[in-house]
Amino acid sequence: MFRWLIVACVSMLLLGGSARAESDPPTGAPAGTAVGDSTTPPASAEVPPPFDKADTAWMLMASALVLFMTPGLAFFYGGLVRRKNVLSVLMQCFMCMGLVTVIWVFFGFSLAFGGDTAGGFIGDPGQYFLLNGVGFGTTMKVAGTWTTVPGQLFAAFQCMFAIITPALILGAFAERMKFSAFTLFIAFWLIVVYCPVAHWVWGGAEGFFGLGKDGALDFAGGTVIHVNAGVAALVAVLVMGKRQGYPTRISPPHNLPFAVLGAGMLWFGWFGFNAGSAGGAGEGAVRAFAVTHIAAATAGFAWSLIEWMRNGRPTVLGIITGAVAGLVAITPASGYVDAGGALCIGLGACIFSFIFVAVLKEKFGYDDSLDVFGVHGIAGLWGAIATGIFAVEGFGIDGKGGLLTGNIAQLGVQFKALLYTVVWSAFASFVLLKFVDMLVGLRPTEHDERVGLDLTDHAETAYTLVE
Amino acid sequence: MFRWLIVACVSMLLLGGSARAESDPPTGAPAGTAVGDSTTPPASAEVPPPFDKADTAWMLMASALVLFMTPGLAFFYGGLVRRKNVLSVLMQCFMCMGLVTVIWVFFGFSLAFGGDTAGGFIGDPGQYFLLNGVGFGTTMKVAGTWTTVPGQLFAAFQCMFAIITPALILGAFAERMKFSAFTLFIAFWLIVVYCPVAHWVWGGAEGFFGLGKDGALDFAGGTVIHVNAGVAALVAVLVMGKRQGYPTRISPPHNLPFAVLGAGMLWFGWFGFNAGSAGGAGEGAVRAFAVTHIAAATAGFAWSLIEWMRNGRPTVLGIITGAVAGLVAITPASGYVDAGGALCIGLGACIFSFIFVAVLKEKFGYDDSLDVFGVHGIAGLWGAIATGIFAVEGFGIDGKGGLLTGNIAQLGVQFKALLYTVVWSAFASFVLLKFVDMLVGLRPTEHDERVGLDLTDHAETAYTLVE
Amino acid sequence: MFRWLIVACVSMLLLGGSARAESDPPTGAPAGTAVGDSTTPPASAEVPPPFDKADTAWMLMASALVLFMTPGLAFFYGGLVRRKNVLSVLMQCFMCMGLVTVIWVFFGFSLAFGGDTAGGFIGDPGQYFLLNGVGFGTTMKVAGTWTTVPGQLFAAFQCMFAIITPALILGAFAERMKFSAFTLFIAFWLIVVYCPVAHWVWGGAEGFFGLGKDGALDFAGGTVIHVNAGVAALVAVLVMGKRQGYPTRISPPHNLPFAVLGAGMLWFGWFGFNAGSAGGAGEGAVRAFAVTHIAAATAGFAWSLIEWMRNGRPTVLGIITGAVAGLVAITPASGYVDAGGALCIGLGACIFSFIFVAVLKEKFGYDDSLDVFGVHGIAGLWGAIATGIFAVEGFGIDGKGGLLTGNIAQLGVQFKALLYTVVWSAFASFVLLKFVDMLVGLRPTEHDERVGLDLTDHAETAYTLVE
Amino acid sequence: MKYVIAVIQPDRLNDVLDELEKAEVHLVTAVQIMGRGRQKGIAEVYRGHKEAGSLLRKVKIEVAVNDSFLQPTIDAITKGARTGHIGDGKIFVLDMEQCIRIRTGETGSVAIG
Amino acid sequence: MKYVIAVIQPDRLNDVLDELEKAEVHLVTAVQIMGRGRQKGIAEVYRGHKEAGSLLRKVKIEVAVNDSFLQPTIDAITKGARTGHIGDGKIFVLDMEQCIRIRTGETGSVAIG
Amino acid sequence: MKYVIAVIQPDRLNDVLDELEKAEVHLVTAVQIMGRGRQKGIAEVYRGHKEAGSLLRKVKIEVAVNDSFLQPTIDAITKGARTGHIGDGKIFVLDMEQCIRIRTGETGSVAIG
Ligand SMILES: Nc1ncnc2c1ncn2[C@@H]1O[C@H](COP(=O)(O)OP(=O)(O)O)[C@@H](O)[C@H]1O
Ligand SMILES: Nc1ncnc2c1ncn2[C@@H]1O[C@H](COP(=O)(O)OP(=O)(O)O)[C@@H](O)[C@H]1O
Ligand SMILES: Nc1ncnc2c1ncn2[C@@H]1O[C@H](COP(=O)(O)OP(=O)(O)O)[C@@H](O)[C@H]1O
Repeated sequence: MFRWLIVACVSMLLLGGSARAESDPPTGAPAGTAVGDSTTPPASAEVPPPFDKADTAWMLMASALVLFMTPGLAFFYGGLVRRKNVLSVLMQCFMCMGLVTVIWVFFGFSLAFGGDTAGGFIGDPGQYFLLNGVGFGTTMKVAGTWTTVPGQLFAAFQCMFAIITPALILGAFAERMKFSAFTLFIAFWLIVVYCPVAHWVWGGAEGFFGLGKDGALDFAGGTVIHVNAGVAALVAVLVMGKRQGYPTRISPPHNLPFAVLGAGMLWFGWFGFNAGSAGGAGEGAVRAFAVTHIAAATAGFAWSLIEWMRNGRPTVLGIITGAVAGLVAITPASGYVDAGGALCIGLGACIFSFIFVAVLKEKFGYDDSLDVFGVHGIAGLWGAIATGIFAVEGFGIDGKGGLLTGNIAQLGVQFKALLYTVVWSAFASFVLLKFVDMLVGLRPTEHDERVGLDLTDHAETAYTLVE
Repeated sequence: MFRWLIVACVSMLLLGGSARAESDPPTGAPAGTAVGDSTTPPASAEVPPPFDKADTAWMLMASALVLFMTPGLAFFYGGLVRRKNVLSVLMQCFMCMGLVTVIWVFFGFSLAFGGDTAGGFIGDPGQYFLLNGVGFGTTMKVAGTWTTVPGQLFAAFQCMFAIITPALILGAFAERMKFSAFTLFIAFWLIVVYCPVAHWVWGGAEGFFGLGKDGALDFAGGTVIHVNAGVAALVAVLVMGKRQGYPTRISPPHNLPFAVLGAGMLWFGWFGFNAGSAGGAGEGAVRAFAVTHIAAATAGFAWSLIEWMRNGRPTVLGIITGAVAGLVAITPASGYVDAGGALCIGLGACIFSFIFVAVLKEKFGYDDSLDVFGVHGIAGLWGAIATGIFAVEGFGIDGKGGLLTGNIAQLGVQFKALLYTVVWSAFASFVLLKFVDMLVGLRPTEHDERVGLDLTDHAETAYTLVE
Repeated sequence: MFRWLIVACVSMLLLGGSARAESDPPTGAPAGTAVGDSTTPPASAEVPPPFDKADTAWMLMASALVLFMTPGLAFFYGGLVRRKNVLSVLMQCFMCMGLVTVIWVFFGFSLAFGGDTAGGFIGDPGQYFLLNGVGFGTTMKVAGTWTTVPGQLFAAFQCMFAIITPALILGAFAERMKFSAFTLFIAFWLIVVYCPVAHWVWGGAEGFFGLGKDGALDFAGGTVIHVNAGVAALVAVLVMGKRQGYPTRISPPHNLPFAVLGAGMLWFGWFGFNAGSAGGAGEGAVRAFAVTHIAAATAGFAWSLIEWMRNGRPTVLGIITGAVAGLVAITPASGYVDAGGALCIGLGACIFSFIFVAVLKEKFGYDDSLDVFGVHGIAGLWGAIATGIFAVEGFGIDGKGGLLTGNIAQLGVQFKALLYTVVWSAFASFVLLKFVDMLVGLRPTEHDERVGLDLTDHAETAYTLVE
Repeated sequence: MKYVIAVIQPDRLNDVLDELEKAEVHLVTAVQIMGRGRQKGIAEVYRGHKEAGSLLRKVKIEVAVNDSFLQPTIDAITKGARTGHIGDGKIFVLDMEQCIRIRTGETGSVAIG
Repeated sequence: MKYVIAVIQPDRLNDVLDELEKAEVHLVTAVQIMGRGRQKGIAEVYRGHKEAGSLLRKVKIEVAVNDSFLQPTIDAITKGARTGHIGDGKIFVLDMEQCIRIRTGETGSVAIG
Repeated sequence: MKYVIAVIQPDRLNDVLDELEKAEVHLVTAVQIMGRGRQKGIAEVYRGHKEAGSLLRKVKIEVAVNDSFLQPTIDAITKGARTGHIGDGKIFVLDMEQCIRIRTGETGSVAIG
């Protein structure tokens, strides 16, 4: 034990020291000196334009909102599992918050948003190592455009996205993956799947395969995040097999109010997610905000109606599932459509997800514990396609909008971007899962799964029964 | 089933198409073109002034905060009912989020903020149908004044208000209204009660009855929202009758921590509600923020003291009830009073609500399940009156402030606005309830009410007991 | 009862009247008049510079976020106690929100931020009595510098800090302090301990002992808030003695998901706490935001690793405890370090807190119910010291940074500030506790403690068992 | 001495307690259980997946009484719990050999009340 | 008449209920309990403090049956609950003197089913 | 064989478990219940409305023992649970006819431990 502490202390000082050594002078000049006149921006010969304070105010908030989504997701998922596994779900979400951030700071951000490396497959991991060279008071050039907020704020905002993406996946194999396997898997997945895809779509000058140049529309990460996570989820489900007792022996959600709380937090946080993706407090943010809300509401409402017609009783789990599906689907479209488009996208998300979750899943018989593929994957795919349908004029290739304004090409580009993401995510996730299985084994023992992961993986129980 | 899906898909495409057809060119010009120079604003000959980004940053946040209040309310209410009905409360809140938004987008916003129709009774439903003509990047003229944020953001902010108002009512008939009846009731109520009243107070050039011209003070909707909902709640309670077993056979709150969580979320969200009603990040917002906090704190603290003196033990339910009463009461006053006024308004809200909830309700014997009238109605009435008492100079008719600065007329105007709202809300709510009762029946069967609405209306249970 | 109500009403009117009498003309001029040209700012001969709207937008939000931390703390603490005491914890937190605000409005703010009195020991209580003279639309001079937001917003932001500080302490004596004693204690403690220390560090022109002039770095209140509360907690623990049955007969946390929820809310709110301490939406806020997130994530992750190595199983309670320790430690440093520094500070916070909580506490045998000293005290001390180590150039005495950039003097100054705070907090807290013990007695009867404070102090139970 | 176990509808608990009180049976324990009876439960639905949902919430109460109190106890429970609908529940009577009051160590009939 | 009490693993509940159904024993109550048995619990850890953690979650079911149904009931429970691992639980059989159906007031064997 | 039911104060559970362990009675089940006893509850208050509040939280434990273990079990529970205050609770002893270990199918005395 004490050995470890000494090691930790020493490495801490070294790290601090090295951080010092590598760090350029603080980008923020001491009070009294005008910002940005004496410091030469590190990674670019150009002088970065000053940041906009109103944009910064909004992006600070938006980043906080996106961070808040991960606890929200934890409760959305945690409420749906059984009592004996709720902590394992919460723990995995918090592990994402911890581990992903650490990786992001060291080289994850650099992998996603550094200069093109390996032919644009990924960013240069050394460029922003330890976030050096990313300014606290200076803007940053991303894929050829300057942010209007300081680079570090952009990095923090993106960090929140990187946290929630692997967290989304965990719903698929909830109640049946060992924590050690989970930890390794998300670390690898972040580096091998998330960072490259983020780089292609947002970070590269042109992008591997020219995704950026093509003009694929993805406002807030429908493809990078939801399709990506949804596909990885499906692969994980197939690789790992079913939970013991699935489908007849699984108790219903142990605490639906928690799931509702989580849904509320997600809806709230999603405003930061989508409207924050505008990068500032301008027209894009307003548009994203408005259509996000409309799509979520429409999809939740529509899900209730479908259940009402089909089963005679609309359910709480249904309305929140619908709302989340709507939020997912509007994500890539949120900067490009109007209220009518949002209504349609929400409605479509609800219909397609419902069919998958309530009809096809039972047919296919796979055990996607919390319907990550059915909700995030399917609604994400629909959203990416729908962006190519409903985009209004002024956006899309040459500003021609989507299919409804006659721009068929846009739809093709959307499919292309989806295809690359699906293929890479499926392939790489599969390999990573097999690799982690070799290293530590994916599933707990039969006994551990029966007793529940809270106790066997974390030595805790969520609620006292007798006290 | 599949029939329905086909119908849905077709109507979706039609909707998308029509949205396209009707939609004017996107108000936000493509990147590179200066905002607002080539596009002629649709509904007005004047050129709208550009929006303010700092105001937009705050209003984005404020809108998100107000949305967050509805899940907060769901938990505030949900924690207080019995285990067997908690989901029905959560469901009704989420239904408001879904259904109200859809109505709002189609024509609700237009009814409230469109041009005067029917002599100023309501807005023109066609003017902003599907939010067409409301700009994502252009400001909007509301009741003769230009917003400083884009029109769509204003519409979204107002949408959050329209969501929470019917949600407030449901606490009154919690545990005893059929979900089908609830859904119909709120849809009608929104259109027939909320939209007109919102139009009179905020949306009309002069307002029906000249409410706007008179100079009635209602900063953030004390009358439109809280008095309106509180009166409808009282009417609903009287129309529907008591719960089975009331008052001796009703178990205490099943989960008080949930109610506390809800209260925390409400307090947090109320900053968006009140300070957002300033429309921007200026002096009005600061004033509203400060006095909102003071009134909530004072009322919560005072409620504790009253209980301490009266029963010897202050309760958690008491302190959160007090805080909510304080928040309600400060709502109409929040832009017009100072710290001293906020203290008095909070204190008064606490005293009057306490008397109603703890003394008079038992005397009268009506069953207002969660004291919507006692808290929202009474504190709302007090707040509207108190605004006419404590408004500081610079506000009110001719900027003369309220009663304490000698402006007695203000008090009269406040009473007049209250009177119209109370009368219309009571009358129309009564008619609507009777109408819905005829259509589907308001109350569940005796058996369903006994088993609980979660199971009988939604086919779910909130918590597993044995798993 | 009715006697009391009459007294309350009369005093209310008097209060309102006096508020009116004392109040200067509203700082915000009526619409149409330019802001600030005709009104002479009340407490200063200089003309205050106008406020910045973007800064105001962010500070409105940040203040709301900090308020949200107190319910977050309530759940963080409430989930960890036993079922029979959860309401008492929630109640104490809400009491802080109520009572502290009222004191703050009357004279607390003035004590902390009024002009130097008693040789700089404390502020002038009359200067901002009832917040008079603090502008809603005008900036304010604090310790020689003008805020860039209206004074009332600054006062509200600071009020949220004053609320959470005594709330932090209550975790130490959770489950064993009478509510009456608690209420008296925090009222006294706020006035006698918090306000002076806040005055020394932030409010005074030079500060008692010259803390301000010395150049001690404390960005967001690590010393004023966390060390201060942590030391008071330790003293309280020693004065009050152990809970019945400690350590072998205490049940584990009754609802760990609540604690996780609270941790999520704290993390979210802490962005307002730290980045809001920059006072605006500039570089300081961005820096604070980024490093806050990094430190929290690092510490949470590291705690998991330590547990993994030591016990074979990382726990949920561990990861959230670590995250909170990281947030505490980064608080004083958040405006002055970079990503590397944040990693080190987070790591250190985790290690030192872990040793205290898991090893030394059991050795010493004191009963700090929820480890307030171990987490807030220890991580707070480390954070204050670490600020003197890892501050980057451009900050600190003469902008020379911390120890790692060769500025040893900084470390000395940090120790000096700590010393004063620890001594005063320990001494005054001890005296106050003894005094309250004399007045009403600190501990409940043995029977009451056994039955639980929810029932015996508040006449409520948190959850129904049979209904 | 007899040990009486009764399974009743949750919302009848207060009535049963009141009736027992009237019958001078003050001491009782109550617990929430799930019961499968003739009263068919409503099938629960989760994302389209139907649960058998055969278990319904009930309350179980247990009372230890002296023999002379047995019939009054049964009558009181019946009176308080009966609604005439399916699902009203059952009363089970077991023989009890011994009863001890922990506080005093008293045993037998005297310890029951 | 017999009163059968069984302590089983929580995840076997559905199987036991199914088996009982097959044995035509429809009526049953179930409750969540904590049990200390041969199956050693995993020590819980809270901030480094180890709990004895000897109690594990179990489910207790109770069935009142007529004498002729006793053996089928025991067999059904055994069949549904047995995994062959430590922790499978126990069945306890008590004699029952009387049974009353609250709804109708019927007593004895006829009231059981 | 006997079936022992004890109602105790929640905070004595650990002591009772320890005492039982010392008496070599390892196996036991525990459940949280509400009890109405001589110990008067504190009236709960909700928005000024007073609840009767007659029910207090208790813990019920159940132990099946062989006859020779009966007295040690009673003694152990008494020792662990007694505080001398009202509300300490009761022990009820019922006769048990049969005991089956599900895992092995063993019956009778041997299946108890
Ligand atoms: N033989 C039995 N064994 C165990 N529990 C029973 C038995 N009979 C009834 N119960 C319990 O009583 C409850 C009510 O029984 P039910 O058959 O629904 O009512 P009724 O007495 O009106 O026919 C059931 O849910 C079950 O928990
Ligand atoms: N004699 C007993 N008295 C009370 N409860 C018992 C008794 N024996 C077993 N149990 C309950 O049954 C559960 C399972 O018993 P255990 O000894 O773990 O399994 P096995 O039957 O495989 O040896 C225990 O957790 C306990 O709750
Ligand atoms: N005759 C009884 N039948 C059922 N439960 C009982 C009986 N007597 C006592 N209890 C249970 O024991 C608990 C403690 O009993 P109480 O009378 O308060 O204590 P004491 O033994 O000190 O008189 C009660 O709350 C009740 O749940």
